[in-house]
Amino acid sequence: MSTTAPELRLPPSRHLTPPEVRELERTWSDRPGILGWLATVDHKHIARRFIVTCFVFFLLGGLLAAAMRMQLARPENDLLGPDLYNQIFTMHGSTMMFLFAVPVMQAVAIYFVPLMVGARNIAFPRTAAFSYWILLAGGVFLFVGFVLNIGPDVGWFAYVPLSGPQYSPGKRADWWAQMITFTEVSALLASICIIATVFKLRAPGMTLTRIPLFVWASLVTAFMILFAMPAVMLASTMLIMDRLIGTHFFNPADGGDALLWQHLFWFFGHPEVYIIFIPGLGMLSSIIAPFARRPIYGYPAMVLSLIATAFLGFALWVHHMFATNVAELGKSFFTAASMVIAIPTAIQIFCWIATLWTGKLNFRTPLLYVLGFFFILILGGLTGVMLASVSLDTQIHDTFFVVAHLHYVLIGGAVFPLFGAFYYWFPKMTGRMLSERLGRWNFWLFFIGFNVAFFPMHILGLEGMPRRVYTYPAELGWGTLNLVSTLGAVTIAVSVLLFILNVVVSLRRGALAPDNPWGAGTLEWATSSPPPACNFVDVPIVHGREPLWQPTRGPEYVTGLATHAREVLVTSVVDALPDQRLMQPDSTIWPFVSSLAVSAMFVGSIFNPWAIVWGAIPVAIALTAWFWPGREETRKALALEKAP
Amino acid sequence: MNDARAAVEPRRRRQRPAPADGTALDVRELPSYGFGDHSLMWWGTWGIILIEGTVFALAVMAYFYLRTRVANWPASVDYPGPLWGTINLVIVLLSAIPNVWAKRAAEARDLPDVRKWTWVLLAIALATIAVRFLEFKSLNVRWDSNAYGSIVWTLLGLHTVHLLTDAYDTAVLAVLLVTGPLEGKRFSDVAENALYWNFVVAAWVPIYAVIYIAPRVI
Amino acid sequence: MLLAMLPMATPLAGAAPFQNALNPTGIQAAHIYTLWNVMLGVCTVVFVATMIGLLIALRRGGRGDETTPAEVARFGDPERIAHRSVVASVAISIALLLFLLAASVFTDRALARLPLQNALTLDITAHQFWWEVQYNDDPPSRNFITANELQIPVGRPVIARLHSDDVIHSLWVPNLHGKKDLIPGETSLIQFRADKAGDYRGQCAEFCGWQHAWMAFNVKALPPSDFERWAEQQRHSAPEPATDIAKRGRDVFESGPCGMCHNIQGTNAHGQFAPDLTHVASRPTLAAGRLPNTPEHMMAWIVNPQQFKPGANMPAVPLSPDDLRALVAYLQTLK
Amino acid sequence: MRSERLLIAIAAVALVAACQRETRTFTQPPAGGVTLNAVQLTPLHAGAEPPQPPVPNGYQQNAYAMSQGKRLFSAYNCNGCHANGGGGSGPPLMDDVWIYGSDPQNIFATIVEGRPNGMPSFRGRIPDDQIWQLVAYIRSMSGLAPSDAAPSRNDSLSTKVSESRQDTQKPVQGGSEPAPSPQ
Repeated sequence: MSTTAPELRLPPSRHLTPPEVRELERTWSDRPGILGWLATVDHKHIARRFIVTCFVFFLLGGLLAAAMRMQLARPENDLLGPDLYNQIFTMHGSTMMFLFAVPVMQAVAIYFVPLMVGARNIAFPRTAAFSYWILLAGGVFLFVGFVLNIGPDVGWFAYVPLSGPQYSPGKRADWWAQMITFTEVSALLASICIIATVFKLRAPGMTLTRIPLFVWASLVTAFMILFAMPAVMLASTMLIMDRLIGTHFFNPADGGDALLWQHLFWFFGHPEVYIIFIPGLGMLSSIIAPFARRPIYGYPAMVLSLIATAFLGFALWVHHMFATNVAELGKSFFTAASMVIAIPTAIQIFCWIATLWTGKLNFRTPLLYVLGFFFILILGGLTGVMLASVSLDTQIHDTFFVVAHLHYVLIGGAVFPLFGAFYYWFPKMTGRMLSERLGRWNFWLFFIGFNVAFFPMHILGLEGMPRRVYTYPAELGWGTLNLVSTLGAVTIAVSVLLFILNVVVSLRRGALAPDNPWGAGTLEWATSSPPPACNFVDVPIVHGREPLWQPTRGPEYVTGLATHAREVLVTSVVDALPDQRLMQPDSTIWPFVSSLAVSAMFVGSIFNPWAIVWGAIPVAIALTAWFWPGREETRKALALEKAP
Repeated sequence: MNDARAAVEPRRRRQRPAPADGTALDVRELPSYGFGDHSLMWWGTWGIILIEGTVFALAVMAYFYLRTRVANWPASVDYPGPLWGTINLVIVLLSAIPNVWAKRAAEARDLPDVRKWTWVLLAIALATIAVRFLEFKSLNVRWDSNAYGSIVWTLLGLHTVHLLTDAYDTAVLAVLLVTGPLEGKRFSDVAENALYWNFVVAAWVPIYAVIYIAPRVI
Repeated sequence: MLLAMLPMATPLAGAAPFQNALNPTGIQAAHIYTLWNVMLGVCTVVFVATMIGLLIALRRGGRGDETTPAEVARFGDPERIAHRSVVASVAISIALLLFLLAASVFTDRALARLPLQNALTLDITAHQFWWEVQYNDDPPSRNFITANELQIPVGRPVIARLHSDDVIHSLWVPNLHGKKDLIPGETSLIQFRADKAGDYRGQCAEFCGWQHAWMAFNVKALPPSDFERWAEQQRHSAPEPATDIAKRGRDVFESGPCGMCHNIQGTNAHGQFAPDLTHVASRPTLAAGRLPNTPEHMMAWIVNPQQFKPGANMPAVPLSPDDLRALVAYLQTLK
Repeated sequence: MRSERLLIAIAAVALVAACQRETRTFTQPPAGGVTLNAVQLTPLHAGAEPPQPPVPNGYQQNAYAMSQGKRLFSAYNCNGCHANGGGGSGPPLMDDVWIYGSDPQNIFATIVEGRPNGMPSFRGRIPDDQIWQLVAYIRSMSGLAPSDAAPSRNDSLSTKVSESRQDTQKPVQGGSEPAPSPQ
């Protein structure tokens, strides 16, 4: 039954004639040509570009990392000087955090949340498009700066006063601060799209208790972004103002304070870790269910754990500041909080293990990545518990131990699930399967290379090697482990090359993917691979948590949505009862144009504060044109209009 | 309106009624827009409000954090002159009334009233902006004289940005209501614009307190 | 692989005894080391246990593929066994976390309870990229200043007030204690004690710019009597140069660029923007641990410091070969 | 096609500007032998203009050089007489008036040679590259340096607007030496 279920909802439609289906498809498709390409508001196209762009930044960040490992491979190496090395590790951190980890998770959400909730498109599709273009602009901006020797060189958390007006001459620090602005705008807008989609565009019958765990994770993450990112935006704005117009936020001599920066930054920076980590958890749940041939054990516990993690994530920022002289009592509180947050994650891990234990396992590449996650993330989580202790932290803080820890949690907790999810969803996105053989090579090389590269760093840190040093003296005996680590890094590079090879080859010659190659139970597998422009020819009606696995009772699909207009079905927040036929806007170039205008304003403001003023004029014009309704569209809308 | 509908009528008739076997759920009679939490844009607006509310809250926290770093506050400058700020407080609070009327008119889909109140609101917004520039003059401190000046200017600046954006927003809406093209959805746009203005009003009260009262009492 | 490498921590600890958190030679570092061992033990057990659980799960779990019917019946089933085992595991995790929390808090208290009678009080100021140390004494006339080295008496507690002259740095001597940040505009305190004589290495642990990597210093823990002898000698001004070449060297120092930034007690070179050189010859290293303190290295350093520490504030000082030789000869007399 | 050329041109300009502004030229030892302040010994000369010493590249538009100059300006106690450029017993440096000329060479010579009534000679006390850094900074005090490279405020009590926000003072020859200081 579970295998026959998907075919029920495939095109050809169950109620539309073939010409109507063609019209529906035409209605939702992009206009042809380069302009049509720039004007798309199809969440699948936006997300695909998003993912590819983020992956390119991942590769660039990886190259920077390789450069660092080369420099550190032996003591007193003179491959890179301190000036270039400082730029490189700052670029690496900033790229991976702001241009890869956060946006790629949102990108996957932009692609799959609408599909998993059975919507024909994401909410506010033009905003989603703008969010992509502005992130692209920010990334290009950062790397152009790097090429022009304006690469930031103050570390990815840019502590003042080093990043302040006196100790960072030139524009490098401003460049970093403005890159933050770009990426934050992108992340915040994408979050709004995701929240609205989850709350209002779910297929009828998908009550809150039937939302797939990945969608829950994306929703929780989106809310975390809403509350976390403003902190760093405020901080980086203060930094720019200190540097450009002489404010004194971080100037102790004039009433400012250097620690204000650290408080604001880490109030964002720690939730950031979970903003990256929680979507990974959602991906794991999506993968484990089909590969264990059963629903995830303990759905309510999983959801509550996600939410608990999100709340606790805002209560631990000070554990990044244990070496400063903040009050000791406060420190103990943050120790407790930092240890408590391990519990929700533990709950989820145990639930997954229970799921595997009681399931029928299908050992394919996605599941391998899940198992890799278990090994790496648990290890990283445990070192995290160590770092939560004030006194132990004073020894390992700011050493290579921390470098090891953060890579264990971020690569283990985000990148491994992401790769697994990529192998899992690639057939849906492209209509072709990835090669299983290359996939296994890719996984094992990555897994082994990763541990060889990063495990020794724990020991290096305990042996006194601080992070962010461009070289180290031979007599301290750090050479061997650093060399080992560099070899591991090379292995990772090989593995990533295999991955690229796998994608390129499979795109051309990969086996054609059926609609539901893994026999999964969630809605994205109910439509064709790749999905049609309208996602679902017949908007499905949901009767359970794993719709494709469970029998349907009562109505199975929605009729009455226009085929000549982009109508989506809006449902109620809790019970997902049909509520509205909302006509979505047509494809438009204005989000792209607006992103250009906004970028011009941001870049200009680095060189002259007044650029904010005169730069705002084109922005206002572009946004007005964006909002202004077209006559043809309005006529369509009027024809379909029904007052509430 | 009717001729417009007539133009599309044939296409809609092409859609056969839902099959009677109970496998289909027909939604063609559902409304095509709504107000409050029925409207998608209402959720979008709330998203923006949450983000900007967080920024305000953090800026206020920064204000009090910086206050703890120095002995006397405001450091070596006069208190901000309360006159214009208070006037602005009054204007902004009063503006809540026409704002409510605009929202009601929108929900009643009463186009003439919606037009009227939108223009009134625009006028009020412009007035507050004008007063706001006098406020900057009466702060008695420059943004670059010390950290106190920096944070006060930032708070006031942040709120001013909201006045400007909402004024522009209202202006565009007001013009659109006159020129068209119009559809029912525009009424919910007006309602959401009113919601956003309520946020700008609500935000000004604590910020006013921090800028003008806090230095005198802490 | 993990289990293979964990033990490596201990043998490798031997490799570099003079900058190593796993080789405590002071009571504070010892407390932290104990906590480390507790944490390492507990975490290793937890990790191994979870991995075993996972492996069992993988063995126990049946096999299937994408065509295997999914067990949706699970939706109704309370799954008692799974429920019990998950609850049990979570309970154990919570217990262990509470234990670790307690251990951590007790360590904090132990660190705070270092007995401080007749402590040696220092003022340590960090600069890009070197350390300035002032030894406080009673009367203050007996205070003295040195740079990039710390000599402390074994068994006597040290209270250091930490300042920064420019950006945030962090003071870290892993063998003696954890790190503490030096933050401009604030004064922080660190208290430690060396219980074993020997040479230890400290290093800046907060990224502070181009030469963060070469901002190190030496800590020499020595018997109290030797310490007093050293301190007494540090209080003296520089001796009159005995030889002609040394005299010429001093003239070069006073009349050349050196005196603009460096200070030598007893000469009229009173620069305050670089390390005090009154006893430079008595120090083990040059340029904050960058070079061993030998005449050859000193010459090389003076002629082209940027070759060794790019971005440091010491400029290349062009001197005629004779002047250079004389200058170094003089500096070598400053024991 | 033409737009491509335009883009390339813009990129080239940006590249040059950014490089001049951003490079951190850590001082290198002078090539061959001793050249501690080898410039003309006196501003006076008979007959034709003698060749001026070349101004080394990468100082006048360079942010790092100017920030180093700013550091040295207080380290070498130029503040003692010029008081943050406002002028004290020495003439102000923020204004448009230049007694001995505003060209880098003039300022260099002023520092090396000293001037009557108070300005001491720093010949032999400051290496050339540091003097050029001081020169670059001193010019920025009266807005003669690009504002995107000139130093911003220091982390100290704000006494005046930073060099980067200082509007350009068009140099005029003139002013007079301060009165002989009573010693």
